Amino acid sequence: MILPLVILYVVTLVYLSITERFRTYASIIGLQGWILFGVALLRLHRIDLPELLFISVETLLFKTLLVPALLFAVIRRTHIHRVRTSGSSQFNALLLSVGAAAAAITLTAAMADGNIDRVFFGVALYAVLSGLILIVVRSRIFSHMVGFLVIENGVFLFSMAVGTEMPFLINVAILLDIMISVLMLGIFFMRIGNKLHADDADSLTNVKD
Amino acid sequence: MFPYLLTALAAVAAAIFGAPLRAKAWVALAVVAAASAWAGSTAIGVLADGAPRILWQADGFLLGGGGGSMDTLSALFVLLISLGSVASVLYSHGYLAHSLAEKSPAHVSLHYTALTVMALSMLGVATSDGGYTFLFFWELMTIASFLLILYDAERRETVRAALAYLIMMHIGFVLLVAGFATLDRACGSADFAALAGYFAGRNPLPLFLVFLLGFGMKAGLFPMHVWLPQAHPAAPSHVSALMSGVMIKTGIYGILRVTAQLADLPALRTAGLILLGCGIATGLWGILLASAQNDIKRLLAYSSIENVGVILIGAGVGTLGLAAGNDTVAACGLCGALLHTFNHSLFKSLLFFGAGNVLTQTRTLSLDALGGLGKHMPVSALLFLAGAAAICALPPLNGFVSELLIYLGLLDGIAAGSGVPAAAAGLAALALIGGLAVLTFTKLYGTVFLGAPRTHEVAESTEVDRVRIAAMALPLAGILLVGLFPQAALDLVVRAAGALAPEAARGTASLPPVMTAVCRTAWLLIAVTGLLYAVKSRAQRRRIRRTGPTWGCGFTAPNVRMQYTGESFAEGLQSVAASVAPRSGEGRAVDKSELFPAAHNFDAEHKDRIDALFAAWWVEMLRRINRQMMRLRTGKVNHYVLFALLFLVTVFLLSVFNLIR
Amino acid sequence: MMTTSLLNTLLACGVALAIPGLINRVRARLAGRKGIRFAQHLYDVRLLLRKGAVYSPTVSALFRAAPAVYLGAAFTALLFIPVGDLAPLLSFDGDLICFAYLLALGRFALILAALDTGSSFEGMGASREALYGALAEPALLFAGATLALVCGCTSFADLTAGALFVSMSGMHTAVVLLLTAYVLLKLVFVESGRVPVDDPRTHLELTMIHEVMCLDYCGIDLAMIKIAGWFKTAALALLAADTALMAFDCRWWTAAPLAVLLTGAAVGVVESTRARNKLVRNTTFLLTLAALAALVFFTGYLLQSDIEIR
Amino acid sequence: MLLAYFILSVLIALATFRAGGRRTVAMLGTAFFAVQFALAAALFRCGFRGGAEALFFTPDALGSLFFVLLAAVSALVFIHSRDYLADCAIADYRRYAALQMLLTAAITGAYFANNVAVTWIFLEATTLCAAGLVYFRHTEHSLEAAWKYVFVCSTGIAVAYLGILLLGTAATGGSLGYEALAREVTHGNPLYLKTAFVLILCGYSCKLEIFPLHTVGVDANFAAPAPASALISTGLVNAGFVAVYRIYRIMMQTEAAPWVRSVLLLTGVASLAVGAFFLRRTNNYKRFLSYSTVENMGIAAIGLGIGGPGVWAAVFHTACHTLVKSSLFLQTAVMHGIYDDYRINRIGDYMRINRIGAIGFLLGAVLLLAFPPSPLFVSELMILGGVLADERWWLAALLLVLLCIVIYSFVSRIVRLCYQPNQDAVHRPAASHRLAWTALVPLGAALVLGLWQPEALRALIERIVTI
Repeated sequence: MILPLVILYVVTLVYLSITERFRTYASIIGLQGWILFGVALLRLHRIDLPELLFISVETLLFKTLLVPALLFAVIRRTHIHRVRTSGSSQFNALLLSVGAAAAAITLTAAMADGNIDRVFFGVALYAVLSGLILIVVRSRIFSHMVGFLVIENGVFLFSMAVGTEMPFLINVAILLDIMISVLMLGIFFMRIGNKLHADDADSLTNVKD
Repeated sequence: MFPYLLTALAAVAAAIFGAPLRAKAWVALAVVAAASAWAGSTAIGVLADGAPRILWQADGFLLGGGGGSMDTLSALFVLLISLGSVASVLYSHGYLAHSLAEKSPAHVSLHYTALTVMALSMLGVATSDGGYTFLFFWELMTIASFLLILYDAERRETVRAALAYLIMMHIGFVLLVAGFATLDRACGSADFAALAGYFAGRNPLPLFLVFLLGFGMKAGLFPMHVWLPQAHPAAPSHVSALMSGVMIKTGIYGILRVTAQLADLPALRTAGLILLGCGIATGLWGILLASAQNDIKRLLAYSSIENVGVILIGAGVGTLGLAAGNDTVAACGLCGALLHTFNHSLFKSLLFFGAGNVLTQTRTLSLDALGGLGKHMPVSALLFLAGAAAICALPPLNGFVSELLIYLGLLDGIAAGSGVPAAAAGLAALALIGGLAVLTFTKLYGTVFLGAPRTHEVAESTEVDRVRIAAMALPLAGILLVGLFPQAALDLVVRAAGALAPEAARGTASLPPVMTAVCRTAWLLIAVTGLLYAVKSRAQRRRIRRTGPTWGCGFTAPNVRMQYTGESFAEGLQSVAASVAPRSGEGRAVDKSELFPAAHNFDAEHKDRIDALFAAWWVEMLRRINRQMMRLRTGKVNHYVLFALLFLVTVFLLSVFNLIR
Repeated sequence: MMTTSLLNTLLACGVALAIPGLINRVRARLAGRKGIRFAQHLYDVRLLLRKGAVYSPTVSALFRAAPAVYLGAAFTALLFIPVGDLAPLLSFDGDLICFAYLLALGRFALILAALDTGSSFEGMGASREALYGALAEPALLFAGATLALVCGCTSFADLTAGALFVSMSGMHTAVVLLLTAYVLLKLVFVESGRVPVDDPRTHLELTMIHEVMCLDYCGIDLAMIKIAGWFKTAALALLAADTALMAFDCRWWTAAPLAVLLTGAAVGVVESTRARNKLVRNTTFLLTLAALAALVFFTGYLLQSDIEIR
Repeated sequence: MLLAYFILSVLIALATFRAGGRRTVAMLGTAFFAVQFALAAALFRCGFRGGAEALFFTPDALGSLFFVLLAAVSALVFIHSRDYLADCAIADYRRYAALQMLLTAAITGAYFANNVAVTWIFLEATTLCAAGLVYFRHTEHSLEAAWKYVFVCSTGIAVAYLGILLLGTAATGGSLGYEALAREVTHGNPLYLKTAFVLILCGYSCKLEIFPLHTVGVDANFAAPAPASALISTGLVNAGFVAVYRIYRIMMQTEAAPWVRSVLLLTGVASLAVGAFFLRRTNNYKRFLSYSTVENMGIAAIGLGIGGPGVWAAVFHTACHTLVKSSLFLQTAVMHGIYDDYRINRIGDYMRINRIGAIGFLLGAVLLLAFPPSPLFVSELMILGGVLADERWWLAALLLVLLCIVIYSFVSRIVRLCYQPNQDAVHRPAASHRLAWTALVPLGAALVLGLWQPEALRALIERIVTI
């Protein structure tokens, strides 16, 4: 049951690289939240109940509900719906994404170690790389935010792969991470929107040499 | 040792910063004089009994040793440094007096602190055993001298020159680090003494070359001399004197120290040839460019390069003598090199002080704007003349004694039939250098001090204060002492040479009679000349003496602008040596076809070809790289993250292709 | 010892006084004239010595002292030169260098004196003198080095001391020594300002070298400069003569006449038959001379190595 | 002990948020730094040998060394800030003071954490506190810088987290404590370790201010008030260093060690290059000093990269860099008070306007460029010597060129500041020397360290370095 979920997750990542509409981004982040929730339930059933509850509630609350809701709110507020075409064309983005996938697969394949589920690592790495690529090729702050969330989700996915072994600190860290993402969305929502009246990253280039 | 140094530095800085503006020079002088007196007396003690003294013992945790000791070689350099530093600080009082009001007191304090630190660090360099302590003092000396050059930091040229100096010194420093680190890795100690062990076991040439380049950077070895002619005109004159007269000698010191550790005969021979070759190139290049210069201090700077060349010729001859087992040649070469080092510090200080006098009294250093200063500043002119004659190695002054020793080494080598071609090359170069030095310094002295003043300001200049004259008298005393009593000087350098090579000390038996004869000749020359002058004056007293205008060869309306300028004086040589020092300049000279020339404005300048070599391609390359790098500064978050992605990809690819393991 | 040295000095002075006379005589004869009397130059100098002086307001004390330095240096230089097998008054290892630098001292003084007048003509002459002097230096030292190489010693006195070159006889050595003498003779032309380098009889200041430098001198000063010139000429001439004779048998009674005859005849002949060089060609002339000296030196070196191999 | 420290510190910091007046803030600050120095004294009493382990913290030698430096620098910054921010509203000031205290406490947490994850958590916490300081001025610039800082740091740190998790999986025991990791990871899969290391290094580079994520640190220093920059580019950078160094030490016991060193060399050289080239072109003194931090941390990374004596040098370099850089940033604060500008081409003649400041700046520059009597001279000499003794000529040549560029750019700028005739005709107010001592004290300390490293300090670093 986990494998289809993971595959679906990968598909969302690929889709992220080619889509250009912010609403789609927000939906996909939401979908990833649900997938992660599913994986958490399936993967972590072995650990004791309170922690399982904690994690699943956390995932449900933040990743599936709050974050997508905030994203949608931002879109509504700023009335910006598409990425700027100035970044890179869809094809190039897809190419980069495929490259990242290839790198992730190479590295995963080279890790001849059955210690953990290798697939998780590969997918997480792919997620991190696609998040970075997303940040690099798209120039709007919204896409940067989404890129960060993708990285976040990737790390979360991997943490569940190892989570059975070291739960407590992982939980704290994940919680902090999620808080940060929410906080950033908050800053984005409250401050930058107000002050700069645009979510264009190009306007955030005054601080340089 | 370092805690004491810390306390000393803090105390000196506090004293100088706390002193009133005019008294800062005296505080610095007191400190430098005290240190010099102590170091000098120790040095004299060492030279007297020949036994090395251990001065301090620092625990060495880095690059081997941290000890300091003084053998006879160090003692000679300590003596030289002490004299030069005291004279410079003494001179600075009067030299800076007129500019104190324009500067911030903090800046003046900084200058004097740096001056003191410079003197102390040079003493440290000359007495360190090697390794960390040596490098420490070496770099301290560099940074102190850098701050000293910056006295007129408002001027852009000054800053540029100081920076060029600093960068070149840093390159030299890294080379020295390379040398000491290699030594440390191989022998477990980075003392100079450990070099002997290193050289004995391995191919000594690479390390020797690394040290030669590293020290050569400081000494102004061709083609690494380019900083000298830039830094000296930029620096205040007492600093030029200190740097040119004393500091570059630390480079010589290092080269000699390293060479002395070579024991293997073929290696010695190669080293000797390298030194001789470097000396010939440096000397000729220096004098050819010196003769072309039209700025007093630039000219003096090139002349320093030339003298470094002469010193290296001496060192090369001495080394070749050692290699050939000819003790006399070795003794002559090494003693000559050492004595010339000492002598050069004397007359070059004197000449730079003289240039400083000219600058403060006339506000210009351009040869072709000066003239006739001899009548307005008679004492300075006389002192400068002594320096000029000494640097041309004319008897009966000190330059002659040291060059004679080097020549003797060359001639003895030829007479003994060992290494004849090399010696002949050295001889020819030295002869040409000597001849051109006369040309250069007659040009300098003649255009600046003789004839009629070319500008109004020059005509109104006056003599400098007594303190400065006293500061100049200090090196003059040395010049006369060495020139007129060469036996004593020889005795001194023979002991110093003994620390370099014991064989050399054995080969000096034939030298004392020569020195006695030189002494006799010198006095005879003085006596004959004095007698002739006295007789002439006496005879003329009874005759008619009239004053009339200079014979104009029939031209009835001569003016002061028609005098032969420095540029025209050296034109004959420049037509031969145009490939070395191409003339560039603004304006156009009068053409041959112009029968009735209109007004022409022509400003000639002679560039050093090596300058272009150093400035051109790699600076341009760096600038281009820099410009490309600047494209990265977009301020975009995308690109910030792009760096990370690129980094990951690079590491990934490098690992995949096994480029990093 | 002392007496021979004094004799040596006297002889050298005699040579110095004789050479200009002979030159004049030779020149006159070659031109088909009877010529002035042999000692005319001495009378001229006596006349000068009796005169007063005119000084330019531009000049400083240096100008007045320069002739004394010039003459003093030239005289001291002469003291190093042995006449044949006589011992000179001054001698030490490497006195060759001292000799060269004493000449340089004289030149230094005279150039500065010329520059002191502030005259552009004198500056011109000084500039030329400085350049030619510098370029002549390698030739002189190469000649000295050749002597050192051939004889294995570095002082003039030892060179001519006869006993030294027992092992050195032979054609090779003779050739090298004669060539060296030739170089030295050419140096006489340069150092004493003779055709083809300089023409002492010219009346156009623009083309003068040595003469233009002393334009402002008169009276005793000029006399001293002239005498110094004789001494310089004599010193180099004696050196050339010694070198030439070293190949055979070097005695004072051969060396002194030879010096006078050689120089007198050579200078006289050349001045009668050749024109002065164009000034720009002087540089080439001097460089060629230096190259010749180097060539002689290396010939000597090769021959000597050859001898040693045998 | 450590727990008490954290509780007290955080409580005081939280109380500062609610302080009523400047006097209260000052009192709270005194209390806060009393706590800091009490801890420092306690650490000193047990000879930095590490007392009792408290939950996730171990006061070991490494943490203690940097903590002492942090406490000193932070206290100086606090004192300096009081005057620097004399004319801003109390609400702003107390927020600033509280954030500074929180940042100090968070950095301390990162120093002493004995667990990879805890270090990570505290580093994340520092991001938040530092962002608050960066956003202090509420200008567009500071907002932008704060946003970039938070965003890129969070991204970086998320990436680092992936590395940490991977490191955890490489170790078999399931604990993320450093000691446990060091024990278990020795025979771990090298590929895991390498991937983990490169991800962690890449992520932490935003704190350590080395390539690739050095940019945000520079921006943050630029936008933050100058005294805060002093803390960010020393204490916080050291936190990054400590975090990377602890991982580095673990890695040194594994098969991946040579690879790790190569990666560090690569990073170091890249940082040095970036620092050097950007130093050359930047037109703002604070950015300028930040790039110098990039460059110096690059040198430290190279030190770690060459191993052997280089590690000692790297630790020493970082420690001494703290002193010099904090002094220089505090001096820019003074400079700002005079010129109200940081632009290099607009200000000059400092030597006349503020003598003490100019001398301090010059001295600081000399020390920072590793000329004797600088402590950095010792470390750079060791690193250079190490590179050269290993006969890595290309690396040495590259270092030489880059260091020359650094020296050139740095010196030309400092000389301009001190001597270039002032561009504006405005008459400058006479500088107040009241706070000069805050900047000069660390400089003096650096000077002392340059000439004389106490045996105890050497032994301490020796202990940090020995595995």
